[in-house]
Amino acid sequence: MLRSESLSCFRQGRWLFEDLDFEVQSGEVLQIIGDNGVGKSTLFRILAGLLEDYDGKVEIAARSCLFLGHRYGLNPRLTVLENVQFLMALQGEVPSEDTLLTALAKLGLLDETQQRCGELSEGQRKRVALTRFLLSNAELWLLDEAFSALDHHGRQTLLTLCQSHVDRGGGLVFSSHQALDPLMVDKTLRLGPA
Amino acid sequence: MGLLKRELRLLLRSPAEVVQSLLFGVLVVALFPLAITPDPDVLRQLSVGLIWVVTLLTSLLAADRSLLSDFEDGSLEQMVLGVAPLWWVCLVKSVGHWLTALLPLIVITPLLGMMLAMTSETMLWLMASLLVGTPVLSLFCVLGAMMTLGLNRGGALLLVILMPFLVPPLVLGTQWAMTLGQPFYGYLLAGLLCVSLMTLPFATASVARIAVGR
Amino acid sequence: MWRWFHEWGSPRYFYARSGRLLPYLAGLTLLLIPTGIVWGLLYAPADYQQGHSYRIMYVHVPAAILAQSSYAMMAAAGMVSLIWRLKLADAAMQTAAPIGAWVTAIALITGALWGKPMWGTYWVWDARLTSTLILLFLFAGVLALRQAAGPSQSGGRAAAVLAVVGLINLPIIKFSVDWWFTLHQPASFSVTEKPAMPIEMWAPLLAMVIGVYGWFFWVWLLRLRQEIREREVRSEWIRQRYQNEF
Amino acid sequence: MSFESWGDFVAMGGYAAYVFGAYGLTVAVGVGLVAQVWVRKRRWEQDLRVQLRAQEKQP
Repeated sequence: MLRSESLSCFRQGRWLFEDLDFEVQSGEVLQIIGDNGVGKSTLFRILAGLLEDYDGKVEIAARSCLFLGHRYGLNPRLTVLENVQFLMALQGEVPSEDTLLTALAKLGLLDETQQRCGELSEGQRKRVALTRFLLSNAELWLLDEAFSALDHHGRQTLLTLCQSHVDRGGGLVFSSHQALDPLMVDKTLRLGPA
Repeated sequence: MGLLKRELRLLLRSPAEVVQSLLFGVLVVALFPLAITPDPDVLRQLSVGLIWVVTLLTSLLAADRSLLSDFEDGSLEQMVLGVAPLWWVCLVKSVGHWLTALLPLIVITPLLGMMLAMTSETMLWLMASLLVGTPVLSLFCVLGAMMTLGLNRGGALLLVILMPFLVPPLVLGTQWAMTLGQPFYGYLLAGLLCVSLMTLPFATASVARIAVGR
Repeated sequence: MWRWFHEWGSPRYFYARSGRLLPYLAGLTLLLIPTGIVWGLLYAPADYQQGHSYRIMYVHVPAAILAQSSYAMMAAAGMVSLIWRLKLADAAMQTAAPIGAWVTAIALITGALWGKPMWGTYWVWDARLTSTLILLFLFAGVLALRQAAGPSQSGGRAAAVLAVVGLINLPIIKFSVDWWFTLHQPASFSVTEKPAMPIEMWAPLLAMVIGVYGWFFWVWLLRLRQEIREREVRSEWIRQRYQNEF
Repeated sequence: MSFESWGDFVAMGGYAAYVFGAYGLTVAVGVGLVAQVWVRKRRWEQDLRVQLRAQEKQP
């Protein structure tokens, strides 16, 4: 589903990482851990196809791929519902309002649907951004720091979400500062000095 | 289509931006009689050029407004990753820029013309030239804004980059209005618009991929 | 053909081969330009109308011609770097931009210095002067964007797009400015209609034109090779080259 | 030689400042750009030499 070959990235006068080889197959979870500034986000942006300055190869054999980065893609002047609708439309999917509301309810956002995203807290916005993961049937998920800024309940929801995605045969790559819930992780990639 | 709807919705949600470009236009035009002379004959002679220059400046001023917000909140990333062709995204961004920054100014051109003692015939041709010429400005402004997105001192850079490209629409537009619609200039301006419409969204799209990598 | 292209596209091969061209270019430049200058300043006959002031032509005209073609060459390099993503083409574009900007500036300044005795003013909004000024702005834009985008290759691609769009726009600018000028000015001002020059006058001009092209390619190659050295400093071949020297 | 004397040449028919100004500037830029690359190369080579020396010292 996702494969990298001797992936290296040189930025700001130093090698962020060199010769990474990894593979994610259908139904597998890859965890990427490392301290701040070791290039986790850069790696994610390369995998998502947003960064082109790298050496080596990245092959993606998934039908579609969803990416959540540090910037969630929510316009502060649009409401929660409008933002989610727009993000789904960008993926070429148009879910009915009913489906949308059910998804938002699952993430505990039912009271905020008509609020502007600029008025929400960080954690709430993250949950809004995660709504499209619940709605879409993309095969590969790329979650950069998805678990931070979420409360306990949000984390649990996301974990079950990920679990069911993997059970359906999807691939998942996520990152965090420290090792997190080793239960569902198949592979771990440690970035930075060991 | 969703993109266009979103752009229009954002436009309606932010009347302040429209008001800002209107205010800028009116205030700058009001400064010219004070700076040069209140003599209506002189003002009439200068009027077409002045209004065109003011329009051009307004266009530059608003160039990176909507793109910058999309860049900062990450929408641009999602647009690049999305299924909609990127040139379409860029075209919609140009349309949005034109609607917020330039169309309102074109609508109040009669007011600006009155301030500069214009004759009604010149005013009609001026509005026509603005209608045909300003979309070119928008297309180039979005291209320039995309190029400087996420760079330091983007504003000054934008000015240097865009200036040469804004000369042809300015020259052709003012000439068309001042010769009271000599078809030669009209055809050229329309031709310029067609060529820009067909090429610039693609150029902008190729730069957008680079911009999100910053 | 493809193999040839591929070989020359690799910085290492290019670096090794291009070094052999340098003495020829330097020789051409150092032979033709001094000849042209001495010839033009000392031996070419004075113009019957402009007297000796026309001698500025021998630096102005070559600079003006080179300014245009150096933009075309820069944009061509940009196009190659966009299409084939050659690092070498990006380096070529980046190094051509400052040289071209300087040449354009010289064309403008010498033009102004020629204009003062001829027209009595340093600057007129003549179609040629205006379009050359816009050319300078184009160069400035490419330079500024390339600098601001940092050393990465993708930064170079934004500047390459700008250069290519500018190339398409150049004839449009020239055309629109020409028409704008004819509307504003009576044609009596024009310098476009030159009386036929005798051979003693145009021979030094020819020497200068060929000489400045030689100079341009010389400086371009020098800069490009330095750029390659700096970019490839991490690679083995460049270190080995220097390890033996030091 | 299209001048009667060196004095004539220096006077350049009254246009000396313009003509010599234009030539001087052109030559200055022409030489300056070459010199600039040369200086840049020398500096870079010195940096590299120090770097390579330092590498050799490392065990």
